[in-house]
Amino acid sequence: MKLVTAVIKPFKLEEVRSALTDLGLQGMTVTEVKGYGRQKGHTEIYRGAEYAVSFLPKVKLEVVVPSGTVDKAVEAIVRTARTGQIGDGKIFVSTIDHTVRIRTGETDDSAI
Amino acid sequence: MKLVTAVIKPFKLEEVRSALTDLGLQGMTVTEVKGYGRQKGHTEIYRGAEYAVSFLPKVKLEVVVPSGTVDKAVEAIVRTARTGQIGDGKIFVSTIDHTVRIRTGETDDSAI
Amino acid sequence: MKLVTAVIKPFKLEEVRSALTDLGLQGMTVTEVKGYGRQKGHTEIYRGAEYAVSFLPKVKLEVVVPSGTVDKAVEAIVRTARTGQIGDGKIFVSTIDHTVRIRTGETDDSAI
Amino acid sequence: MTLGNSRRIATTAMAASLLCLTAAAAFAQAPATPTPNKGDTAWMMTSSVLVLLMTIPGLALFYGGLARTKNMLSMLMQVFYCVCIVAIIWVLYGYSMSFTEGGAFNAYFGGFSKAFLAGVTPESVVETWTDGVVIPEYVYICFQMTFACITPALILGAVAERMKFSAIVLFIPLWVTIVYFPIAHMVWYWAGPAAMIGAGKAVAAASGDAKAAAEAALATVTSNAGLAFQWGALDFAGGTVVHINSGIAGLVAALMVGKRVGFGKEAMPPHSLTLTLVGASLLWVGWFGFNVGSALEAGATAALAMINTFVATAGAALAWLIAEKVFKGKPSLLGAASGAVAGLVAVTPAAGFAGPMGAIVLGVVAGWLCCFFCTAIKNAMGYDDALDVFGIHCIGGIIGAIGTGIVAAPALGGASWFDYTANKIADYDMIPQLITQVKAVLLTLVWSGVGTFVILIVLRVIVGLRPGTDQEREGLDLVDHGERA
Amino acid sequence: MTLGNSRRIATTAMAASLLCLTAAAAFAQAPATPTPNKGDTAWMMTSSVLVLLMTIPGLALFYGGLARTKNMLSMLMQVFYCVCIVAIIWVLYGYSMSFTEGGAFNAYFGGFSKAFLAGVTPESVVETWTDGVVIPEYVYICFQMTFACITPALILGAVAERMKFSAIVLFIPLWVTIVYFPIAHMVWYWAGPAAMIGAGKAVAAASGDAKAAAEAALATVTSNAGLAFQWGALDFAGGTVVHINSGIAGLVAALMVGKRVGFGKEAMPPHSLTLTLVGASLLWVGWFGFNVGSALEAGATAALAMINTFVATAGAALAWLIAEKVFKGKPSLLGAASGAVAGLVAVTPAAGFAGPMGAIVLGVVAGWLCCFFCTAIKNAMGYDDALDVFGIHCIGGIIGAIGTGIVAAPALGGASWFDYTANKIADYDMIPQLITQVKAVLLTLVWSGVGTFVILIVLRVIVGLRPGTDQEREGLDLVDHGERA
Amino acid sequence: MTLGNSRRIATTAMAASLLCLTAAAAFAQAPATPTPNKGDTAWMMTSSVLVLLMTIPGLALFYGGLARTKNMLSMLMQVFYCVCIVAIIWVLYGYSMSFTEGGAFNAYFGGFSKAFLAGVTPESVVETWTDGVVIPEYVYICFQMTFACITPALILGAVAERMKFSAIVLFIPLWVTIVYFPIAHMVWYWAGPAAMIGAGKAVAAASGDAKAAAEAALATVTSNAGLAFQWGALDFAGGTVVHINSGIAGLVAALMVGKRVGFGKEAMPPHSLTLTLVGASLLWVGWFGFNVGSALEAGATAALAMINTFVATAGAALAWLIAEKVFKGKPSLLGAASGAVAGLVAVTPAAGFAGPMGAIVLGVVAGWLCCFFCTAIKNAMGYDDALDVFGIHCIGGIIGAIGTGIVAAPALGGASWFDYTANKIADYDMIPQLITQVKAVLLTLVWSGVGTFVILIVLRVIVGLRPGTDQEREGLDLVDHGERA
Ligand SMILES: Nc1ncnc2c1ncn2[C@@H]1O[C@H](COP(=O)(O)OP(=O)(O)O)[C@@H](O)[C@H]1O
Ligand SMILES: Nc1ncnc2c1ncn2[C@@H]1O[C@H](COP(=O)(O)OP(=O)(O)O)[C@@H](O)[C@H]1O
Ligand SMILES: Nc1ncnc2c1ncn2[C@@H]1O[C@H](COP(=O)(O)OP(=O)(O)O)[C@@H](O)[C@H]1O
Repeated sequence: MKLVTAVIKPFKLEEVRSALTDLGLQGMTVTEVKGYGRQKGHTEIYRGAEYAVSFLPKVKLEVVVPSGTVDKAVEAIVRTARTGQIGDGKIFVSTIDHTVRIRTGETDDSAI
Repeated sequence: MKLVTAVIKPFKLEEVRSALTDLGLQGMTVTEVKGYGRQKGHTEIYRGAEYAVSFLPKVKLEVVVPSGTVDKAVEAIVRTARTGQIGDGKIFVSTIDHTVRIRTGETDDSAI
Repeated sequence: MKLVTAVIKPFKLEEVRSALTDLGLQGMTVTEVKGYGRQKGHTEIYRGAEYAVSFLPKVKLEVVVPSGTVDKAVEAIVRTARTGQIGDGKIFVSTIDHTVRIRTGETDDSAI
Repeated sequence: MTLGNSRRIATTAMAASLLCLTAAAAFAQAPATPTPNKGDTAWMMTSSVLVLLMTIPGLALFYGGLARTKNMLSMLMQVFYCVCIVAIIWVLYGYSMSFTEGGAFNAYFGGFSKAFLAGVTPESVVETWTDGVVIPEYVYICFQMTFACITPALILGAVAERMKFSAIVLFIPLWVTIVYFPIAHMVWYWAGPAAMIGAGKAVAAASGDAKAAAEAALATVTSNAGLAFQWGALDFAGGTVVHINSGIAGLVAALMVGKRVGFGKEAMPPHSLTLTLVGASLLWVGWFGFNVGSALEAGATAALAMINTFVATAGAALAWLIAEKVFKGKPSLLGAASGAVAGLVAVTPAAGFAGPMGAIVLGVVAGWLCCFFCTAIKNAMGYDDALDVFGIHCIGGIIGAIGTGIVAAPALGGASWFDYTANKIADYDMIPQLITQVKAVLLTLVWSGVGTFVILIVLRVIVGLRPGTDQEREGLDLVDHGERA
Repeated sequence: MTLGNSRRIATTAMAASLLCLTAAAAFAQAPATPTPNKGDTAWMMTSSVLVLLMTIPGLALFYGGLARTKNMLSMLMQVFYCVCIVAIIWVLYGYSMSFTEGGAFNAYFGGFSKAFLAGVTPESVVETWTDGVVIPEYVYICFQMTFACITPALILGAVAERMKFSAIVLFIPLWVTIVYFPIAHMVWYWAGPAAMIGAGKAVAAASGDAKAAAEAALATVTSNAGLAFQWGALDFAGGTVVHINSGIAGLVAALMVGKRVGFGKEAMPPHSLTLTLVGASLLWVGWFGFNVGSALEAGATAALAMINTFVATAGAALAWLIAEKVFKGKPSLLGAASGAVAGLVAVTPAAGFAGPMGAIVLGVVAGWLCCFFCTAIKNAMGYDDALDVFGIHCIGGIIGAIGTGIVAAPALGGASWFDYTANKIADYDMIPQLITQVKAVLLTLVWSGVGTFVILIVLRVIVGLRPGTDQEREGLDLVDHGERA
Repeated sequence: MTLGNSRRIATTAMAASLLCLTAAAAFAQAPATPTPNKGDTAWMMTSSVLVLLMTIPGLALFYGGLARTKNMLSMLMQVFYCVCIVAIIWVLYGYSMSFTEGGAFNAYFGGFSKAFLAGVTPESVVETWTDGVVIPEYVYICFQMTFACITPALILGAVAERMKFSAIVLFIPLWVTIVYFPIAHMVWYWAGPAAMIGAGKAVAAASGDAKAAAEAALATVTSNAGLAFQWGALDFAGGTVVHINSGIAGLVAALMVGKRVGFGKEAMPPHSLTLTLVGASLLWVGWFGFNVGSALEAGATAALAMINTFVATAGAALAWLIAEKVFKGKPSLLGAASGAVAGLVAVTPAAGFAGPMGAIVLGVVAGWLCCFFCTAIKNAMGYDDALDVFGIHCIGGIIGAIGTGIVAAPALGGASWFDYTANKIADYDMIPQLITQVKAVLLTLVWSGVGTFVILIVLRVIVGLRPGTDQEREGLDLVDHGERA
């Protein structure tokens, strides 16, 4: 199995989720994160104090998929999360050795 | 070393944590996440606007353990996090190449 | 490519970030997490109810780097995040199989 | 004397004052300049403070909580700015445009004789609804100022989350000048009780040739009033001037500014119903200044307005909850808050005319109809009145305006109105009164709708109304103000 | 005349009025219907608004902040609903049941002669504690309405986070009907100053056969009062009616509804002490309406109640902080807020009777004992009174009720009470007064405890009191209202 | 009679009262003890409540929102504690030290004759600014208590996020005793209108030998006042006593406590501008109690103070926004809130003296200068006055104090001051008045600066002022109070 981790723009989450569901992926986990990258942040001024805020709100989506589904999942994310503007985000794929569904104790592919 | 990642129901965190501590695991990192899966979400209505909220609050627990302890850790999590109802969550095991304790610079197993 | 995950003290984030930027690493993702470890938590009392809070606020920093840069990145983090006191945190290095930049579709090293 | 010329106000104020006047008659033969009763002054100052509380933080939180986090500060800012700019304009020329004689255009707006508050001193007093009862003019100016401040702020909910601040900065002063001051003048400006009663008595006392002269004098006095006031429209605390006015302006603005980016596709749940509830509560609390203060004195009419403001609101909140329970399955906090505001809006014009049971009925009807409007009808129509300014303030205001014509009837426990020219409580005639109410509603809808449209057309050309799509996505807090909530 | 039959009220009100009456005597020989002083009316309207502020958003935030996020909106909703439903019931029959003559059951509850506010007009007035001083009845109805609204809302803290909304929807109206209106009648209903003083004077003036008749007349007047009032219990602003009443009801409800899922095992820290502090501050602010308004006029007793409400509260907050510092090491914000509320509760019955130094002592004692109760004793007993309604309102209320018997003593700087039948300030006799105070406390504990128990038994059968375990885990916001905070 | 000896107060109060006195003359020949007008009492009670609202939750939220999350509760706690401890001290000896005759040191502070409020009863009254108008002493004590409570709380913003609670616990009582009570006495203590007018008339009436005696008597009366009052400084509602005083104390405290850990290196953005805006709004709302209540009656001067408090604030907020727009590109919510507070501070001493147009100008100037100070100058100097207590309260206070000397001029629409010894409105002489204003400012700066310095030196030795670095990093909420926001 593979873990597909995508860091995307928050307002794209719903679209990405439904694209993945369409692929038959029934589970995913989402975290609110802050991203630093090419996309520029902004400046905040509070009275005299000026702060350059370089971290931008992003959403991190983690989905564990059977190895065979990785490419379709990545493609679906790229397709739906893309706006073409700086800051669209990244996808990272890594390997999961083992998976367990807590409720049933099922493991690996059947646990996803 | 292995990274054991468990996505569980929030109110189970304390139980899981103490089970892991009992195994002698002295460190872990926890993130509030939102999960999508078989467990159904709910509908929220604000005046005329209806929203199907499919993401549910979950807790993601990450614990890096020596390879030999993985099974015990997984077993402890399954045992304590299980309620038997849909949405109990998943455990993912992956490989960590290298670990460093920032304070001391110790590495690998002694850094956990 | 490698994923370097560092769990550090929140107020060290800015320093670590600029050290990594100095290495030429132009992207990273940050999550607010809670950590459990050797560093002791505190006790909160609300009227009669006493709670031992064992989780402490930490920041998790994830940066994907070309394999050759891992050591420099780890070193930079250790150097800047260290206060020498318990709770400074950990660094975990793991392997990323594949990377995609959503905006351009570039992959692997050129996507970081 | 025709109906159109009569002057109307809650009768209880006068009834009480008549008692006093009788009692006082033995001591005071000569008509001296009246001095304010300190109890009245205390209450009117308290009322002014309450209406400010209702606006900031009340309305600001009510609206802000309903917005998304990224637009929270912009919502607060817009309301706060609105209060500040209107307060200044009010003393520069707004008060004068609203509450002085306007010469040739007196039916539509006032003049500039009190611009910069010229001639007003701490000792200046103004008449209330009761002959012989006065309050310090500065207090009256402050009280009316708070009404001018909150009305344009109400509109902001309709265009929440997407109208850029620079456009709002210009919109507010233009809108109060072109729409609010005239409508306030049309509905509230009149010659005052002393002139009316005096002229009425002169007619009654005169005979022969003198009769015609006296009647002419009376006609002059009665026609020295705003258009809707001349018609005899009943509006105790601003159902037309404040709510229908801002409600229709909100609809026009929502249509002209357009829908929010992502509207209908992305979820836009309120970011903090907690703050919305705090806002709704402060609106209720502050509305006692609004409605009860509109009695202009701490007397019997004030007492009536107070109880009505309690029970109509409670009734409307419960009605909305029941509707939600029946049609959606769950009574919601936002429903309770929305219902309460709908009830407050509806009881505003009726507060000093209805009896408590009539007020409850009025509240319940407003709760149901506004709920129906903000859910079913609005969804069907598809416009993006973000925080339901039209559905609550305009619809609720219309229900209140027309309902006032009904519940003011003594047969239904109402208090009727006081006919100053006859110096007695009027015999109540419901059908003509209802027609008058409808006319006043239409006048407000047209004037405000057209005025708002024209202003926004102009602003769209000059500065533009909206930020870029990306900026709107980022949120107005950062884009307009460089801050985060 | 025995102690049990005498009527008691803060003396200062009368003292002031006596001066006025003397001064007025030269002008007014015939007893005319008194008209309200507008300063009194202004203050009583302000007070009503303040008590509403104290409830929404005050109490709602105080309680809501102590709940967990997932139950925040349910807490706000329950309080808001409570205000709305009780306001309506109050004008339908609650006011009548509380404040009219009740025929055969007059000692326990009133009648229905003013149901639907029959016969009340904007000009109607009611007597205050001072002979000849009246306020508009509508204002009095509003003021008392706010008391009826907040009392059942206080109970909700005891069953927070686990009682389902449908059960609460029924509980509130039943509870005010069966418990609140009767207790309000028992403690506060009386014939009024004019009747009492008149009958007293008649007895003094009569001689021979007429004496017996006059005494019988006096007995009729003095027995035209609620049970506790007949006993001569001192309760200035509602220590028994509001606080002991809701406090014991809270305990009974907490026991019958049962503990929260996870109680004692899972951490349940307050989700926002910020909001709790805002709530506590607004409670303090609004409590001036509650306590000072209970003087029913803007006179000397009001001034006394105001200073007492300041210093007792401050003293109690500091006392709780000191206790925490000594026993737990750290003075906490929640401790300060809890102490302040405990002080406010304790000074409620004493506000118009104690001197400022007595009030400080009363506050300090309440701060310490309530702290001891909410920490040590409660933990030992193990019941789940979620937000300490019993520990603060019932215990604080009892301390206040009994403490009032002590600090009212002129020897301790207190103001004693006014004996209307003798038309003078009473000689203070502490022991009998303390016994009376205890009797009133017991009456309240028993009536409210039993009444609450019966209502909940019935509701448990009909609709059930709790959501399912999973629903409770998910949180009442989503389950009951379909919303998130 | 020299300028230094004259007594000054808003003229409008007197003008109104003169009318009344004339009217009353026919009825009342003998000078009886005046009784309070209930309208005045109602307003002063309302004002006291408003000033409490302004402090908790107003100031607490304004400050708390600007702090970081980890210090939120500590900020709230410090303000709440401050209110409680000062309220108690005020009735123990603070009121006496401030408002009684102080024997040999009468120019600097009062005596202890009213310690524990000895001799004060519910019927006690105090004179206002108008001869013959009195209010209940308990109400006056409460009103002044709220001023004593908020002043030290203002200082806390300067040392926010880094002064340990145990040090604050001691600092507050010491500071009010050594700094606040004396300054309040110096600025506000005087013999009262009756004595002044009486002595003045006696001089006018006397001739020959009697003249010298009468003049000596007058001198005694006029010198029975605090130092700044003797000088003839104009300070309507506490520009010196409250704002300059707390502002300079804040600066001294900020310097002595030192910078926050990480200051200048780490970002320290406000954790909730939403709450800050709520706080700012409540400050504005409550400030009407502060400024208008300082008229001590519900009369013409109160009306003037009310309108000035509206428009100066609005003007200052807009001015700050314009400055931000011009110099930083974006008008911010924090700017609007800061500007409003700056305007409120500046109009405080002028509220009853300026005309509305003068008040607007004063507000605009204060908005601009405080903005300039809190951004450019503060950054250049590098001290860590965390929440800009100095930049807003001291600078704004000085602008107000000196500006009052200008805008009070009748030529500029001001109301001049009332010369009690001559019993008429004074001819206004701007230059000497400005010199007096500057003297009063300097007196306050020196007394408060030195006093604060000495107290902190002592506390630094005894308990220390700061937590450890790690503790400061962890946040005061957990370290000092064991709680989380
Ligand atoms: N090397 C990296 N490691 C981890 N996260 C990264 C890395 N590079 C980028 N990201 C994440 O991706 C987001 C988008 O990257 P950015 O450089 O702004 O634009 P783009 O996606 O167009 O290249 C960042 O905000 C960050 O969260
Ligand atoms: N393939 C997946 N990848 C990542 N997270 C998953 C995946 N499947 C499930 N999850 C996480 O596990 C949680 C529980 O899954 P769900 O399907 O609801 O029930 P169950 O655990 O009983 O199978 C989800 O809310 C989600 O956070
Ligand atoms: N085995 C582990 N797996 C995951 N996270 C860990 C592990 N051990 C420690 N951590 C994280 O590192 C943080 C610091 O660890 P701690 O033991 O407190 O101090 P130190 O870093 O000095 O060893 C913890 O709060 C936790 O977030």
